[in-house]
Amino acid sequence: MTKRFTKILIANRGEIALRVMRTCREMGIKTVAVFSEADRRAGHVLFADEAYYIGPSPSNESYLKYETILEVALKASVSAIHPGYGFLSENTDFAAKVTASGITFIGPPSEAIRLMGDKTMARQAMIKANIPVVPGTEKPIDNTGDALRVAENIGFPVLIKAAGGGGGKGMRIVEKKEEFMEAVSRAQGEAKSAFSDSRVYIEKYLEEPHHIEFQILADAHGNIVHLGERECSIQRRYQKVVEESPSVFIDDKIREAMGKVAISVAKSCQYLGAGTVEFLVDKHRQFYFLEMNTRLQVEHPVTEMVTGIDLVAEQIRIAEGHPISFKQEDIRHNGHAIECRIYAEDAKNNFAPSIGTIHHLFTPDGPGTRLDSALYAGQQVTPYYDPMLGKLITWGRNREDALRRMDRALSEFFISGIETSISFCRAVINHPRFQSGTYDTHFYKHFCDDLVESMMAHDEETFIAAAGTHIFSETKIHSSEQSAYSTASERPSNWVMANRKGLDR
Amino acid sequence: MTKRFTKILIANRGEIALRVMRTCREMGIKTVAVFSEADRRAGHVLFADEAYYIGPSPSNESYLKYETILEVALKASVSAIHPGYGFLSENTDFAAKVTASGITFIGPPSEAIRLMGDKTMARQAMIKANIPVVPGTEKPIDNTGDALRVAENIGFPVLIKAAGGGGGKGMRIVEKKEEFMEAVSRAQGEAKSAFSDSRVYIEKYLEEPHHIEFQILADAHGNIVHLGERECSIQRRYQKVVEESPSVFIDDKIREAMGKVAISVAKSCQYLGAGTVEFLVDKHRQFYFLEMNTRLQVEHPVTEMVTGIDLVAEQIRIAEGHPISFKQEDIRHNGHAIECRIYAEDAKNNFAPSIGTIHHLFTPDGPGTRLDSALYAGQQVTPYYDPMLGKLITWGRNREDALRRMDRALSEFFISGIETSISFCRAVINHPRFQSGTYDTHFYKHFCDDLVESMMAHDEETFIAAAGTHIFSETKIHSSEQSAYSTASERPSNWVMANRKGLDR
Amino acid sequence: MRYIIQSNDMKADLQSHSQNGDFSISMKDHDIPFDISLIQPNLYSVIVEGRSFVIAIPKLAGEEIHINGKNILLEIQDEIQIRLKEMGWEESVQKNAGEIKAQIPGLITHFFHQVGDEVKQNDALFLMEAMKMENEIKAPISGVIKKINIEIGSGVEKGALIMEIV
Amino acid sequence: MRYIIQSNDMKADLQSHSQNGDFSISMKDHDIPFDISLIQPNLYSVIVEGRSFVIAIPKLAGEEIHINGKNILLEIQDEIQIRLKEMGWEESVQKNAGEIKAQIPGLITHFFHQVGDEVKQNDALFLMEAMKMENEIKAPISGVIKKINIEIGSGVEKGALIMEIV
Repeated sequence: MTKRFTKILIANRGEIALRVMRTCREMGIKTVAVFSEADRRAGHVLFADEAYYIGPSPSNESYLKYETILEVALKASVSAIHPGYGFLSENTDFAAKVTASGITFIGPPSEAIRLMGDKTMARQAMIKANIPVVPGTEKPIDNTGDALRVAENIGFPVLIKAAGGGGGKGMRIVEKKEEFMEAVSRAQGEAKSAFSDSRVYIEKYLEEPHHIEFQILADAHGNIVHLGERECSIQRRYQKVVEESPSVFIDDKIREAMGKVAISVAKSCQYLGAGTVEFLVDKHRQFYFLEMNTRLQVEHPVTEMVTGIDLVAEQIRIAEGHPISFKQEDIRHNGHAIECRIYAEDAKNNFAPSIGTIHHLFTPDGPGTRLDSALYAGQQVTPYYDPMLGKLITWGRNREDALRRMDRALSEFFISGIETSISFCRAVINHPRFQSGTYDTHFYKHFCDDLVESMMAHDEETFIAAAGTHIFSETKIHSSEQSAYSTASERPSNWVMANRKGLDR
Repeated sequence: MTKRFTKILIANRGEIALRVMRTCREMGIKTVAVFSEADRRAGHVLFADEAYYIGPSPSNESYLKYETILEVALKASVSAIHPGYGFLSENTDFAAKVTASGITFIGPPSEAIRLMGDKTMARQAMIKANIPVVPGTEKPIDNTGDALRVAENIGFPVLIKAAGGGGGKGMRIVEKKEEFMEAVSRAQGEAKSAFSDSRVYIEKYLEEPHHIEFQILADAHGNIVHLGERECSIQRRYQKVVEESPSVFIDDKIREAMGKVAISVAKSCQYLGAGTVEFLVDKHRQFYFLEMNTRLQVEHPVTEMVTGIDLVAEQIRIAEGHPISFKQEDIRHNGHAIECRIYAEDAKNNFAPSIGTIHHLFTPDGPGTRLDSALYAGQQVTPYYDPMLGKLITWGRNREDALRRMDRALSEFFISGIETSISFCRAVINHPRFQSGTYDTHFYKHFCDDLVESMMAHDEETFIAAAGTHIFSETKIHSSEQSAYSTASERPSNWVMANRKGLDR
Repeated sequence: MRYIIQSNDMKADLQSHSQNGDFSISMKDHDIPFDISLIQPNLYSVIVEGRSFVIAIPKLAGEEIHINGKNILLEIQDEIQIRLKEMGWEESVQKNAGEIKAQIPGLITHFFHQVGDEVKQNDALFLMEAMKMENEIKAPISGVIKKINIEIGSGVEKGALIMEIV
Repeated sequence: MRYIIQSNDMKADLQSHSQNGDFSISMKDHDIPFDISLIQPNLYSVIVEGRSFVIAIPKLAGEEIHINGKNILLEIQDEIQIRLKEMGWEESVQKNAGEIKAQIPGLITHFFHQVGDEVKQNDALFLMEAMKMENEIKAPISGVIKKINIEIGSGVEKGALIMEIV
């Protein structure tokens, strides 16, 4: 039996709330925004058909306060709630309570969220379902002899990780069997002094790993499809920065194998809606299940651009009880798409978050260019939430076209008043290793100095223009903002100018 | 022998100049803008790598003054000039002089421009090349007996048009032979009194005509391809308003036949570059050559959205001497695209042009949405040039999706300070005849009252919100722009409000 | 303050209230709180009974209000104007209504009438070329053409008085 | 006016000239006319020797200039500062440089040093959680930690003095 949604509450903020609302409006569904104190003037509030206040600025008093959100949903008589990503999107209690109150939760059943949210449970379930996971010990090991046996089973290189804590303390990569015993005792020693716990895990060490994920959709009629992969290996501090599809690293054969496994993962947890199965792929192109994200992913537009499929529309139709609007064999992957995440942060200053008011804003547009954001000039960027301002996505007939287009689009993206990662993204896009497609998850770690340097570079003309304009603005001679061009006679050509020489540098 | 362009001057302004520059930048080609006095702060000047003043505001003292533009091109050492559309794009002298000065003109040879620019010559050339043209007299007729013979040859209904002038005076549609003689003498009488010239043309009257055009590309290696059609029947005063591709009116068989004819037209004039062959198609799906536009067309993005091909990039590559980057059989038409032209005009007030400063600007974005414009907040719209502000294009997997997306995108397009045709476009898009696809070139004439009415409609809540906010802004009590939400305790829910009743209307 | 507000086919008789920074209007004793926030100069985010609007208030009186992609022209009578009207004193709103001025610079290409002709409201008065388009200018009121100040073929600046109808 | 302007690896010694609304700068006797037009408050379209730039000048001193998608931080010495320097009088630019203040509100989660520790410029001082991310704050100058005003785990407002290095 299918339902027909007439109004949807989006339990989220910023770009993803606006993204979901755009599709709702295209489907003739009214949209309800919720907002915290800091977000009264946020873009998602302006765009929504209805908007309700839900609490003070900190997330745990507003966007995470699901009782209030549910109360709003009931009073506003919505048919369904879309959780976006982050916040309550993977909260099993919320999903269960929404469903119990007679409102449709646009996402998988709370059991699937719970299973995939617990990494150990998920891993065990995957092993049971014959899904490849990174080989390693299930339980911490104290005995060095046991450890060696495990390591030999897994095959070198292996990674030794302290069971008692993180932060790299007690972590060791071991290349050969001969080095193993000494490495284990050292790791145990370090672990003991750091966490008062000498136990360690042994895990296969993946060389030059890639983070590649598959988008899947599952409906209530038993249909599950995958929409191909996204290559997400450009990361900084485990945060994705640039994503693309297709991945240049895998070929059609591996793609097909991974796609099948992604579908098996979804099947194994009775999945419903849109989800993402994340894999690690090593330099030998062996792939291992990493985790499943039981929600819409930040980087979903990359898949939308190459398939032409609106993932949010599919989510909504699936939640209404409809089958997926196409079959696996109908999907055509067309061209190449790249996404850059634009953060409010100062890349030159160790990526410190940047807050303030957006003074000037020029957004990129034109062929093959999409910007998912909720920005406008005059908007305040507050310290309360994730510093992502939006996502710029470009499409091209091939990777080179998409890349050149991304560089062009980034070049016309102008934000003043706060620091952003726009020029950092340009540096990434133009890095030779990104251009050639020969990168793995260590890209940022290896080339971070290159990137910062290329980001800071500017030519002499730019320096002179900046300096002159700054002096001009200080001297405030521009009282009359009249055009300087005389109507009576032609002004001397601008290009007839003295050659300039000799910049000190 | 191929060239490699390093710098291109765009001899145009506004959205099309910016459109061309975007592709240049993607191709690593520097861009040179030219600007008139009124356009010092125009969007194309801001985006360009270089910008030069070329004269006072009226076009004939700046954008049409090709000596000045050529002088700039030579001093700035550009490799090529892209003329955009309008202005000098179909000026044979300009094309010839650019070429003579050693700079590449991005467009067809001046002979092709000359031939297609002269409607009579073009018609005769097409008849010679066996291209179907609207049947009619080549020369004015004075003798009523000759007129009848011609009319019988053409077949009824026919159109009688005065040779001496236009404006509908002396124009008559004749349905049947019996009515012809009287109609001719009346038309001749009217023509005589209006223009002192009783001669008339006889032409086939096309019932419920469609304006459908084909995009073609021709390279210097003898390759000519067509990229399918654009349906451009939504017009007002012979100005296109909304365009889409594919046309719902023609089927694959007619599409193929028209595409072949379009290629023949291009062949017959030794065409080079991007061009558009326009046809009239009557209700019986008979198609007739109307004219060929020897330049990039305003509505070219519609074709780009369904084929994924960047037409400006192809123009540039062809001008560099490269072959077209694909073959006819490689072209995949994917989904449906619609374009709305946004004009600075007051649709409620007989479409009077609107000038002024853009105070607030929110542009649409998101999935399948493209805006080609050169707008920014603070920009002045001056009375000197075409009032088109830009073009909004949406893509969808099918026509319905593209249409819903267009309505959504228009709904988030917010321009204040000047009047625009945004709500007029929404009225067109939502008109039942547009929705069903059953429209012809008479659409605007027939439904113009419907459109204006639907454009003006607003609900009571909107009226109350506007009225209240206006009063609020007048009373200026908003001295403190602080958030009204208390951090200490939750404010009473916004949704707990008295029911409101009884609007007078 | 009491206001009577009209636009096209809608009319409302309402009271505005401002207190401690809160603003509301009431109609027939129903109070409607307004949650108004300035987001750019002259641009407001307004939430009324849950509905969210973006509203641009023009700088000049008589211009249209831009609200969620629609334009609304409001006629507003405040307390004083309402009382004057109730006392039978209509303001002469139509003052200068017969002065036809150029809204934009352009070229006058045709007059449909001569001085002394009687015209009805919305009759075409003249053609003006501006922004590459021909525009038909219509009579704002019915009356007699008293004066034509411009010759055919001459350009006019914005605001130039072209003709007068009395 | 004479200025010495520096940014990263570039330095220029230049004169500015304003006359009849025209603005130019000269370097080593070469005059460079500037065509500057305001397009939004604090935002300029600038054409210099044909090249077109869009330049946002920040409202606050010490903030970066935003130019064609790049940020440039300029150090500017004007005529007076140049003369003082030439006379051997350096301004004490580094005043208060050892006061570490919170740039944004956040939560202090870890200190790497104690009062009395010697630190070098760019040594990590403490971790601060803000905008859901952990930020490492580095020493702006070398010196000795004189004071730590905040306890681990406590939230700080923007501008709060966290520690002092002398």
